[in-house]
Amino acid sequence: MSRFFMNERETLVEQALEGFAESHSGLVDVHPDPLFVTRRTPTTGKVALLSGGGSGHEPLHTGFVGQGMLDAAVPGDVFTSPTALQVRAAIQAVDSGEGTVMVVKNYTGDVLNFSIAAELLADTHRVEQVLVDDDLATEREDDGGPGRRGTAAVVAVEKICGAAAEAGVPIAQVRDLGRRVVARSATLGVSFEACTNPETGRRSFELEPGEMEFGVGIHGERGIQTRVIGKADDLVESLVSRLVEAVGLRRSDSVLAIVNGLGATHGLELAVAARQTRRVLDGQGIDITRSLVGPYVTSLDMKGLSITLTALTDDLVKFWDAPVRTPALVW
Amino acid sequence: MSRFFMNERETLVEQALEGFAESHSGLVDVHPDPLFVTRRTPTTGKVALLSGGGSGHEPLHTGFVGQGMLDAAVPGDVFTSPTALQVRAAIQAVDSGEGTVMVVKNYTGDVLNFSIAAELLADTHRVEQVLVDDDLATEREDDGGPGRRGTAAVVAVEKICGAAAEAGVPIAQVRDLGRRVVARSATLGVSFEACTNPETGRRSFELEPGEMEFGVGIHGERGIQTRVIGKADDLVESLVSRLVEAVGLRRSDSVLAIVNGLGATHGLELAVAARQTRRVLDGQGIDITRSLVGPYVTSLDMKGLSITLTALTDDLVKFWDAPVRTPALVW
Amino acid sequence: MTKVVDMTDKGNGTNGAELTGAGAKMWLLAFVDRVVAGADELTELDREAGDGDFGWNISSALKRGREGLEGIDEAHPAQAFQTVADAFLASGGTSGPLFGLWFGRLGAGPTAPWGVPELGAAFGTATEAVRRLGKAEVGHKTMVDAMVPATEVLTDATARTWREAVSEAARAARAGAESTGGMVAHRGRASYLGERAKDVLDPGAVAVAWFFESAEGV
Amino acid sequence: MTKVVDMTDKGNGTNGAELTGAGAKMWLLAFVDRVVAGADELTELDREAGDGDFGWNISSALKRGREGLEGIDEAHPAQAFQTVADAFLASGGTSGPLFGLWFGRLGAGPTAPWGVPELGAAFGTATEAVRRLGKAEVGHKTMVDAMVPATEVLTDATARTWREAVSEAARAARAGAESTGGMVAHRGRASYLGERAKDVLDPGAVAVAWFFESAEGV
Ligand SMILES: Nc1ncnc2c1ncn2[C@@H]1O[C@H](COP(=O)(O)OP(=O)(O)O)[C@@H](O)[C@H]1O
Ligand SMILES: Nc1ncnc2c1ncn2[C@@H]1O[C@H](COP(=O)(O)OP(=O)(O)O)[C@@H](O)[C@H]1O
Ligand SMILES: [Mg+2]
Ligand SMILES: [Mg+2]
Ligand SMILES: [Mg+2]
Ligand SMILES: [Mg+2]
Repeated sequence: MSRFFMNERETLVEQALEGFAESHSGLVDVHPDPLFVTRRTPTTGKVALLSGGGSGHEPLHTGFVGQGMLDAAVPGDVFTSPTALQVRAAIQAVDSGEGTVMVVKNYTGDVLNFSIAAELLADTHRVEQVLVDDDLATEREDDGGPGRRGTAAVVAVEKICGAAAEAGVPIAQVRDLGRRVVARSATLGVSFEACTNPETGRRSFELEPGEMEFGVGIHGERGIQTRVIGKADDLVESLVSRLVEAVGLRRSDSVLAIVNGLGATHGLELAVAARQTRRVLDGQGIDITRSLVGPYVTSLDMKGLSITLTALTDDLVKFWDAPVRTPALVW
Repeated sequence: MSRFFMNERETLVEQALEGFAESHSGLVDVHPDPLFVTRRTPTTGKVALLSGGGSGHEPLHTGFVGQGMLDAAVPGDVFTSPTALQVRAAIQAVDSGEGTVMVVKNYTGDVLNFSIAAELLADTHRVEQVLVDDDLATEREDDGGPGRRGTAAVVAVEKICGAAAEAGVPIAQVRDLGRRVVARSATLGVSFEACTNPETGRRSFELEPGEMEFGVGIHGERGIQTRVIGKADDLVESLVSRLVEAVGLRRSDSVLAIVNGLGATHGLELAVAARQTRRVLDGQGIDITRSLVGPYVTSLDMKGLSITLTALTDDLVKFWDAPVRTPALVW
Repeated sequence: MTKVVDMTDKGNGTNGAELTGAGAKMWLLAFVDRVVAGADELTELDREAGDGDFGWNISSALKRGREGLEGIDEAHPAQAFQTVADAFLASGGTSGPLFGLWFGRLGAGPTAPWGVPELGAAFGTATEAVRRLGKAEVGHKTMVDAMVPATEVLTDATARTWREAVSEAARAARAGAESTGGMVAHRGRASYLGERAKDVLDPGAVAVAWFFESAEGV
Repeated sequence: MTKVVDMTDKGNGTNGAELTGAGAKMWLLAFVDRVVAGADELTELDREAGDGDFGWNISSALKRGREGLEGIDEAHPAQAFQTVADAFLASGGTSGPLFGLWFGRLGAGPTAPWGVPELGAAFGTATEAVRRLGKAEVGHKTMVDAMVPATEVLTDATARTWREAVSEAARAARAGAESTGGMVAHRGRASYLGERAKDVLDPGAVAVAWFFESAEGV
C-alpha cells in the first residue's frame, strides 16, 4: 500500500508552493497566475538565470532560487512541463536587461514549452538556453530521438551558472559555461522501489523481491533493465565505472560527485553509496574535489539513487564554491 | 517489496559514517573505536554540547555536529542506543574544562547508557543532562513508565543550546535553557507506510489501503491508533490543535514549527502540511515566528511526518537565529 | 458552405453535409466525456510506457476546454477548436503544446461551416504542424501514428458529408493507434524504455482515435 | 565446592553437583546457539511490540560473547559470566546494559565452582540489580518477568545439584515469559503501544527463558 499525502490532486502543486514559499519567505516569492517562483529580493544588473520543469523533483528547481543560483523557477504540474505562458511570464519578471539563460532538462515537453516561450519574446528579450542531457541510460545511436534525459547534473549547471551570473559574467559566457558543465557530466540512476502516483496512489511499477531497475530517470519510469540487487559496493562500482568512461576521466583528474537520493532513500544508504563512489574513484587515481550527497533531484517518493560525475576545472571549482543562499543549498 | 541499500547489516552504520564524514570532511571527524563524531575543528573554552542515540534518524544527530550546534554525536547501531563506553569517550574528547551538556532523547536504553557514562566520569568531568520528551502520543497517567518519547523537538534543543554554548553561556544555564525548550515543546507524528528493517528487508508493520498510524514515534513502531487517512488539512488540523493545547499556547503567542519528514515523505507533501500548520495557527492568532520544514529526524524510510511546536521567547529566537554551520543545517 | 445551408441544418450539425459550429461543439464535448471517462486507461498506458500523467494532463485540459466550450456562441467550427486549443496551451507537458498546436491550427480554419474539403485542408495543416514541432513520423509511436492516417482519409475523402468522412477517419485513426502496439518508440518517454514498452499502445495515439470516434453520436 | 570436586566432575560440569567454569561455558555457548538460531523469532516479537532490533542486538552481543568464551581458561563460572557481560556492555540499546549488568553481577560471584546456594545468591544479586536499574517489577512485561521467578526458584532451591535447580528455574522462567502474553507493558517500548501489544510475548523475557533452558543439555 502506498499513498500520497495531500488534499486533492488538483491543488497539490499550488498548495505545496504556498507552503514552501511561506516556509522560506525571506528568500522566495510565489507568483500565482501564471505560476512561477522568484527571489524575494530581485537582483538586477546581471544575467537572469531561470529553470523549471515538472514538479515532483523537489527541492529542484524551486529550492534553488536565491542568491548565487536561480532568479526564477517555473514549476509545472507533477512530472509535467510548465506551459510556455508560465515561462514567458517568469522571463519577463526577472530579465533586468542583461538577458536570460534558461536551464532546460532535455524532455520533449520542456524543450517545446521553453522554446516557445523564448520565441514569443524574441523581439524584446535575449534568451539563451542550456540543455541538460546527462543521463547515460538514455543514450542511443539514433535518428534524432529525444536524446539523453536531463537529470541531476542540472544541480551543477544551476550552481555554477548561478555563481557566474552573480559575478557579472555576460550572457553568452554564462550559457557556454553551462554547456561546458553539461558536456563534462554524466549520470546513472537505479531504483529499488517505484514512486507513488499522486493521482492513483499506485506505484509506477512493481518489482519482485531482490530486483531493482537499472538506468531509471526521474519520472517513475522503469529503467533500461531489471537486475538482481547485489551488494551496494558492487552496484556503485558498476555505475561509477561507466560514468568515468563516459566523461572520459583519467588518472589525476578532478571531479564533482553528486550522490543523489531519488526521494525515499535514507541518509544511511546514500552515505554508503558516497563512500564507495570515493573508493572506486580513488582506485583510479581520480580525485573527488567536491561532492554533494542528499536528495536534490527526486522522483516523488522513489527509493533509489543516482550518481553524477562532473569533470572539474579550476574555474568550475571557483563557481561551485561561491556563496549560495537558497532554500535547499546554503554555503 | 522493500529493501535497504547497503553491503551487509554488520557494517552498515560504520560504512555510512565513513561516507558521511568523507562528504563533510571540512566539518566533522569520525573516531572509529569507540565510535563517535566530533567537529573537525574543536572549539575550546566553551561548554561542550553532545548528543546521540540509535542510528536510522539521520541527519540527526551526526548532521548537527558543527559550529553553533553539537560538539559531538554518539551514534549507536540502527535504533539502538550507543554504549556507555562510546558516550564516555566522546565526552572525554570534547570536554575542554567547561563541562558537557548531554542532550538525551527519552528512551530507556539511551537514558541508561548516557547516565552510566556520566557516572563513570563523575570524578573528573561535570556532565549535565537535558532529557527530551516531547512526544504527546506517549503521554500516560502512569506509575513512572518510560514517559514521553523524545522526537523532533531535539532539533530545537540542540540548535538553541548549541548557540548558547557557542556564545559562552555557562553549563547550568545551557542545561536550563535546554530544559526550558523541552518544557515548551510538543510533537505528534503520523505514518502512512512503515519503514524497512535493514536486517530483514520487511516493513515494520502493514497497513490496509486508506489506513494510517496516528501517534507514531521514530523507531518504526505502530502508533497509538490506526485511523482512516482523510484530507491532509484535516489531519494537520487535528495534530496542531492537540499541540496547541499541550503547549498551552494562547492568542498572540509566538512559536517555532518543525514540520518533519520521517524519511520517505516528499517535499511536496511536507510543504502541504506546512501550509496548513500555518493556517491553523493563524486561525488561533498564534504566530509562526520561525519554521523548519524537511526530513530532520527520520525513522529510516518511513512515510509519514511529525509536527513540533515550541513556544518561543525573545532569547530563544535569538539563539535559534544565531549562525550554524553543520552538514544538515546552515545559516 | 453558406449560412443558409447551416440554417437548414437545424443549427446543430446533426443533419447537414457540413460541420457547423454547433456540430463541432457537440463533437468536442463528446470527446471531453470520452477522455474524462477513460482517463485512467490513458494513465495506465502512460504508466507502463511513460510517466503516468497523460490521463491526468489531457483530462484536466479538456475539462478546462469544456468550460470554454459551454460559453461560446457556436458560430463556426474554428471557434470551438480554438477554445479547446487554448485549454491545451494552458496545460504544459508534451501533449499540452502538441494538442494545443493541433487544435490551434484547426481553430485557424474557415469561419463558416466546413464541408469535407475544408475539413481535409484544416486537418492537413494541423497534423503537418504537429509532425514538424514533434519531429515525429509515422512509426515513431506517438499521437502522429493516429493523426496521419486519419488526416489522409480526410484529405482524400470522396464522402459527401463530414460525418461520413470523419467516420472513415476514425477507423483509420483507430488502426493507427492499434499499430503502435508492437512498435519500439522513437519519440516521447516511451523511447527511453526501448523494447520494454513495445507492447504498450501509445496513449496519445489512442486519444486521437477517441477524438475521431467521438463524432459518431453527433 | 573445592577444586577436587571439580576434578571428579571430568572438568566439564556434566556430572557434578556444582557448576564449574567448564559447565558455565558450555551452558553459555548453548545459550549463544539458541539465540543465534532463534534471533528472527525475537526480532519478530520486537517488531510487533518494539522497534524490531532485539534479535539483532542480543545475537550480535552473544556472538561477540562466544569469541570471548572460546578464549577463556574455564577456571570458574564467574569468569564465563563476566565474559558474556562484557560483550553485552559493548552492545548498547536497552537490553545491552541490562543484560550486561545481570551477567556482570553473576561475574562478580565466587571464583570457584558454584553449588546451589552460590547459584541462588548470585542470581539474587543480579536480578535485584536489573530491577533497580530498569525500575521494573514483575507484571511490567520485561525480562524481569522471567528473571524474578527463576531467581526465586534458585534462592529457595532444595535441589542437590545445580542442574536440577536450574532445570526448575527454567520452568519458572518459561512460565514467567509466557505470562507476559496478555500483559499491558509498563516498561520498554511495548509500553508505547498499550493494549495494542498486549498479546505479544516480551522478547527479553523469552530470551531469559532460553538462557535457563540452555543448561538442559550441559
Ligand atoms: N515528439 C513527439 N511528437 C509527437 N507526439 C509526441 C512526441 N513525444 C510524445 N508525444 C506524445 O505525447 C504523449 C505523452 O504526453 P504527456 O504524457 O502529456 O507527456 P510527457 O511525456 O511529457 O509526460 C505520448 O503518448 C505521445 O503520443
Ligand atoms: N525498564 C526495563 N527494565 C527491564 N527490562 C526492560 C526495560 N525496558 C525494556 N526492557 C527489556 O528490553 C527488551 C528490549 O531490548 P532492546 O530491543 O535491545 O531495546 P530497545 O527497546 O532499546 O530497542 C524488552 O523486551 C524488555 O525485556
Ligand atoms: Mg509528464
Ligand atoms: Mg532499539
Ligand atoms: Mg506523460
Ligand atoms: Mg528493540
